[in-house]
Amino acid sequence: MQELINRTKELLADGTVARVLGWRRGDLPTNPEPAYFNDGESLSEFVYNGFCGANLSKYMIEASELDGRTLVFLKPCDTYSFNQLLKENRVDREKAYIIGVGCKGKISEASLNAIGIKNVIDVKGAELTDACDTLTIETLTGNTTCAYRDAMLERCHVCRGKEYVVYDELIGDSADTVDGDRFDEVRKIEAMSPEERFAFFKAELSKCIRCNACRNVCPACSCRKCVFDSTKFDSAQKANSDSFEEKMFHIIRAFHVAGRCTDCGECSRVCPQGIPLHLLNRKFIKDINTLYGDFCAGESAEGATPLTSFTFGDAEPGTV
Amino acid sequence: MNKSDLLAEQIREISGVNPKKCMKCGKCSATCPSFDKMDIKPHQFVSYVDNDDIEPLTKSKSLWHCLSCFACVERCPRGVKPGKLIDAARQIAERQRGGDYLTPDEIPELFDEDTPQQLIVSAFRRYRK
Amino acid sequence: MKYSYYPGCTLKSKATALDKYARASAAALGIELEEIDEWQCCGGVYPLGSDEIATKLASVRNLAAARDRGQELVTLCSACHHVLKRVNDDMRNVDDIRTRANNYMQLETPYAGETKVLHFLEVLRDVIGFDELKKKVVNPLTGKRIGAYYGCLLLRPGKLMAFDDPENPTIMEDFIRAIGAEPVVYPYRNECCGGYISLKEKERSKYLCLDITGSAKGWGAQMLITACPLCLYNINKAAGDVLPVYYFTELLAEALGVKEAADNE
Amino acid sequence: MPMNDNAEFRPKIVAFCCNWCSYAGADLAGSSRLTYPADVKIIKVPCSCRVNPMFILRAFEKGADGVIMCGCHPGDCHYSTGNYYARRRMTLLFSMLDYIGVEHGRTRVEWVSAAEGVKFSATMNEFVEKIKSLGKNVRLGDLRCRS
Amino acid sequence: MQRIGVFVCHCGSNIAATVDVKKVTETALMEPGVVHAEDYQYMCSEAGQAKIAAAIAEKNLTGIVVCSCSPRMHETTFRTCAERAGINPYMVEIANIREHCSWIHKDVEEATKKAVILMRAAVAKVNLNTPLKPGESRVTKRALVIGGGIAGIQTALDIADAGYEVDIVEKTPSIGGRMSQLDKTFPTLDCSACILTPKMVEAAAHDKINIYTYSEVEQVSGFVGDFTVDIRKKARSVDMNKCTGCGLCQEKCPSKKTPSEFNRGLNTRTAIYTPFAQAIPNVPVIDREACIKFKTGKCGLCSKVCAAGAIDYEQKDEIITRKYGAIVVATGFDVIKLDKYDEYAYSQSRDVITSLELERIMNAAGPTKGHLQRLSDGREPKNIVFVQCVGSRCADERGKSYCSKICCMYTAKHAMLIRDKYPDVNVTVFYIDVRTPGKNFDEFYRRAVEEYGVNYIKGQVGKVCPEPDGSLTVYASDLLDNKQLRMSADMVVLAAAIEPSASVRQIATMLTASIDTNNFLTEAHPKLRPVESPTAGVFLSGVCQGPKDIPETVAQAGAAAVKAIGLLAKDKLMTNPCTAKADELMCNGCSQCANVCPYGAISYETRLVMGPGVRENRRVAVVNNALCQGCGACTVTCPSGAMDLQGFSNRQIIAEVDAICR
Repeated sequence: MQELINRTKELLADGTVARVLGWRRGDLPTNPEPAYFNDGESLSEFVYNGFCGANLSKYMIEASELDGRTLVFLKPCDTYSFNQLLKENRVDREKAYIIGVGCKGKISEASLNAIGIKNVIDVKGAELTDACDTLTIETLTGNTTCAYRDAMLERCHVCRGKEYVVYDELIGDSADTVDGDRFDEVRKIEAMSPEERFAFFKAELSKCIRCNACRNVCPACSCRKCVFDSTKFDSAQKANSDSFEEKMFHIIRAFHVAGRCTDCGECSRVCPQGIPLHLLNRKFIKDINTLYGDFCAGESAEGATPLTSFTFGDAEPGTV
Repeated sequence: MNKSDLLAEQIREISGVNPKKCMKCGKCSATCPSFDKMDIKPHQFVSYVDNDDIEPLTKSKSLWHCLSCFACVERCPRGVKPGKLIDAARQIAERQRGGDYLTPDEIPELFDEDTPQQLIVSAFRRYRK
Repeated sequence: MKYSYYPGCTLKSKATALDKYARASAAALGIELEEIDEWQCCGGVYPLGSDEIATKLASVRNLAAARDRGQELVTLCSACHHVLKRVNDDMRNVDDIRTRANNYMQLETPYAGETKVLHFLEVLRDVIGFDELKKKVVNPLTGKRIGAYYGCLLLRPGKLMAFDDPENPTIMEDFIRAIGAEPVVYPYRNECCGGYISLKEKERSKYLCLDITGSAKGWGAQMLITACPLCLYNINKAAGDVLPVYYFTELLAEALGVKEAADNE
Repeated sequence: MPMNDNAEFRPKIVAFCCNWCSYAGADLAGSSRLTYPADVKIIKVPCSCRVNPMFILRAFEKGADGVIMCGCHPGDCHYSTGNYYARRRMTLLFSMLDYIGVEHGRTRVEWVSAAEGVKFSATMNEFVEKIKSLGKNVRLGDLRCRS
Repeated sequence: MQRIGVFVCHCGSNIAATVDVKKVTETALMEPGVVHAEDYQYMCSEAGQAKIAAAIAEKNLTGIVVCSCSPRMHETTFRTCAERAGINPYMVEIANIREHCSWIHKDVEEATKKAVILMRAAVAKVNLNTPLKPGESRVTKRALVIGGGIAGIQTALDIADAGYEVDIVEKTPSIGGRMSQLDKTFPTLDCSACILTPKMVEAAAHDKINIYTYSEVEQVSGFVGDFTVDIRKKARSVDMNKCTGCGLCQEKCPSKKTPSEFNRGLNTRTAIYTPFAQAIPNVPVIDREACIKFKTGKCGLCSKVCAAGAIDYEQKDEIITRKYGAIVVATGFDVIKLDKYDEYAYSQSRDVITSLELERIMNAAGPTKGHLQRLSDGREPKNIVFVQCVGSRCADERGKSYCSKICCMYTAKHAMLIRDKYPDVNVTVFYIDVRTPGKNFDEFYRRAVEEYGVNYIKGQVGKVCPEPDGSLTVYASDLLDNKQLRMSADMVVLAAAIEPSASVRQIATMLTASIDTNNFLTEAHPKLRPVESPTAGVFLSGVCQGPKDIPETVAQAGAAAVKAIGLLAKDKLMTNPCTAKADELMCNGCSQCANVCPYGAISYETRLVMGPGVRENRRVAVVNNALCQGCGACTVTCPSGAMDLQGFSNRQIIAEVDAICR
């Protein structure tokens, strides 16, 4: 972390960048939040640790409108989002100075909760200075430990790798964290009966409170005006509880980002209701890979997406 | 599916060849170095498989005369690879009992002092299971 | 420059000439050929069937050994080269074969086609360069008219072997030029000598070899060169009286002035 | 009025037809007097690529029991390529509906040329039968965020 | 709020027998926005239309719904009627209660119910309709033809004869194209030059045709009716106005070693050259790569011998910028390179040649003065083998997947001509299929076999081996006899596949005209619009669209000309108003829509966007109404819905959905 701060100070001092987009300590040790830093002093607030799961790419849309270059820290998976935004002309490459930061897998309080560690006060071992395999967690009910791996976000267990698809310089090493196949969950659902699938999604989607956290965090959901807020489809929010978007919001959202979603997993990470929203996106990714050939959004900043291209021999609807 | 269809399916699978792609130009047979020795010619192998007529192929002399020189594979304008079909038929023949074309006791008389190991090994690989 | 080296069975017995002259020449050119440990016979022919796994395992072991040494794998014999290159391609690109082969082998690190397989001629062309080779020749074979005999295995299937143009190759001709001799191009240089069929069908092989040597001689060749022990054997047996045939490494050693030393080793 | 449980289920079916092929195919079915149930109501769009997945979901939300989209055969699109895009979009959308447990068969795509009046009518007959066998669409109506 | 009138047609008994039209009319009055409803026996009749016009006037209607037959039948009728009565034609919608209702349903109650729903959907849509105005764009009365072969020449002549100015841009120093390289033409065997040269002369002399040879299209902007094109006129180094075409410069030029492009490299030409004797214009060019003066600064011989003082070493490339209403692409073809097919020994023996090379050999003005001879030793061949489908119908990347179409016929022609002139030469043709669908084509082929004794063998050639004695050994299959043949020949002629000229990719990109995987230009519709590109105002002539022989090329050239004339004849273009439109306040500028637009109608501009709380420069999508054909592909690609289709807007379609599902 100190290395990041030192380098950042240099870049601020020599005028290469006008500001820094990073993470700062939040109200709890487990929720650092994205933040701008405008000078060396403010960097005292800067953190980079295992809890910094937040993908900063989307903030670069607004940063691209500001004067001067913005230094942004991107983890390997975040660079795909940035690249995708680049492809869609939403960010300005010239306005970004990208430091690719090492990532050893990101952890979350929700993951701790899921393994039975609740009421977290503080966590030691998430600083990433050394290879830290064990977390020591201070809770209201005393100290406990767990393996770093067990506190990792789902997306890190199926991490796409350590490659940065776009960057200016790299600091820090990344670790292999993969121990699962990212389509396993999708396959599991596909194997269920239609009734089970329906029950599963009904149960999950019923939890939605339409807080729009998923939409706000999603780097692919960057429309100036969301279709669900617009009058163009008569689909804008109304008081009525069974209005169109209440039911179809998540399907349409997944469809709108199909072929553009980099599977960054932020939607599931931020959902306050814990809905596994990534399962919808991954279904599209899996279908696209199977039907139209492997495609990885954000891998390239050029070319058409699977939904803006075709082949003469594509599968027929309803046959798959 | 009857036996012949099954065998045809098996040949298509082992060889990875789609006989439907053949446009019957005969280029494979045009330069086959073993053409004269073959009772069923390379281009005919493709039609036989396409017609699910496999029995004659597994009994064909051609199996033991194909050199696997890939001339037909290289020159085929349709990517049909007749040589791979012949090899697949050979596999099927050899996997059946008594299908071997070479036995170890034949070797001494076929051998001379310069015979490279490679020859014996290759012949064994191609001529028996 | 260090390479893993796979000699293959015949080079340790009937084709020692192919092997020893290559080693001597390699040393003279500053290339270290390190024989991989406990290499196994590649099987001589590439098993074409998509369900053939067991017959490919020996090649996978050889390939994995080179991978574990972190080196590219150099071969000399056309047949070994053909088999190793194609099995390697299977391991890299055919999911089914890779999965099944790795399941059988239980290697410490599964093998997925990481090794690059090179023929010694490719090393001469792409690493050393024929122009450089020419500079190192001390004993040019001036005046010799040599026909390159490629046979089938080095060139085909062209897309997979990616060795040279399968219908109009130039690598051996360029090699012949580099050692100071004159290449003779003749149309049968990429036609088959009969291969393993000569074991039971000597007459057929003879017929083919006579076409090859007859054509080469007609175009003015005084000798043939080859990279394959089986081609050499078949041509020698069937048509040795028409044209002599040598391993390309023997002429290379001669041109580099290391042949005698190699013979005396 | 008391609900009559024995009344025959009459599904609501929306058919999106492209102007150049399928709408003309439906016209041909009409002029050839090839009947199909009145449950099918056609909406004309310029091309199958104009059909937004939101239209289909909207139809279900408003109580449709089945939605079918018809367009020119691949390769015959009036706009050259429109139906190729439509094909990908619908393939993915239908797969997603299936994934979330909506009955397979409530959605369908059929390529109908202007000459295929017979096909148009046969397709609609078939589709109505299918929807009748599936019964009323409850699931899409039920898949709401607040239970 | 709209004031909508609903008009229900009985269509005699066609509708009224099954649909209770009165009920539909009554129900209509309860729909939102509907202020008038009436039924009539034949709405499309003059009396019916008069009723509509009267209602518009009386009730001050703003929108019309006609419940009648299919819109494909009478939409235009009712729209025109509405326009005459003073409302925008796009405020009219049709509810199809005949083809989609009365004709297919028998039960009156059921049919009436459905008719009501269809009426409601139409009313719901009209409630959201907005007046649309077709755009207008002007038409520049001049056409550009790219390519000066027979296709381009014919197109230019036809357009010019109709009275419009035409410019031909030709890359090489002369017009004439491939046809000028041919000796005779099938199936009539008339001499190619004899029929082509008069056309070339006619084009050159035509007062409406302007020919730019040795020139290339550099840049294209604009759209149908109003293209702006930059043409690079390469420096000829010879003053076109002064040169008399005497040819002395070419006689004296000491640089004689450049392979002749016209003769397919079979002989050489000088550095200052005209490609062939009948070249138009008959003004040479200096090939600066080959010219000694340009390479070393010394020589200047041509300048010394030119009495007219036409040689100008200082000449520079010139860019001409011109406006055109229509562009015709006629870029033609080339034969494929055969370096990947060396089993046929093309690069190993001079006696293995392509059919186009044979044309030059057979041509009296060719390198052998028309004498059939081997290029290696000048001997007359005794045995000639023709190989068909070299690189055509290939599934691999060596060749082309398509049939080149012309080879079967020109091979029959070659075989016949050879047998005619040299009766003791044996001619063998190896074929896979002989394809002769054309007027007098099969008869022609049969003549080659029956009257001229050409030996046709079904089977492909596998390898050609040059022998030390100069002969060629041909290995081939005889499939009908199930034999492998080993045949000795003196000459082998390869029917190499044809492919679109290499330049076509660049031209297609400039024109935003689409090309297929084989680089052939795509037609707007494969059956119904075969000579138009999907890009409005761009037309296709000749082989650039697909393999063709001369009569087909000329026919298509004429068709392309007619299409171009049809466009040029208009003073203004009315554009379809149902085009896509981007809401710039919502547009993300993500370019996704442009990816799916088949017409290249969407571009991006950075412009000042103003709206509530917004005033900034943004990259936004802009639809060119002249190019957009209104398919709507972009609207679905757009996630925010910023892109919408006028006349079929998201809200309109959703209103219809809602009305049907109500």
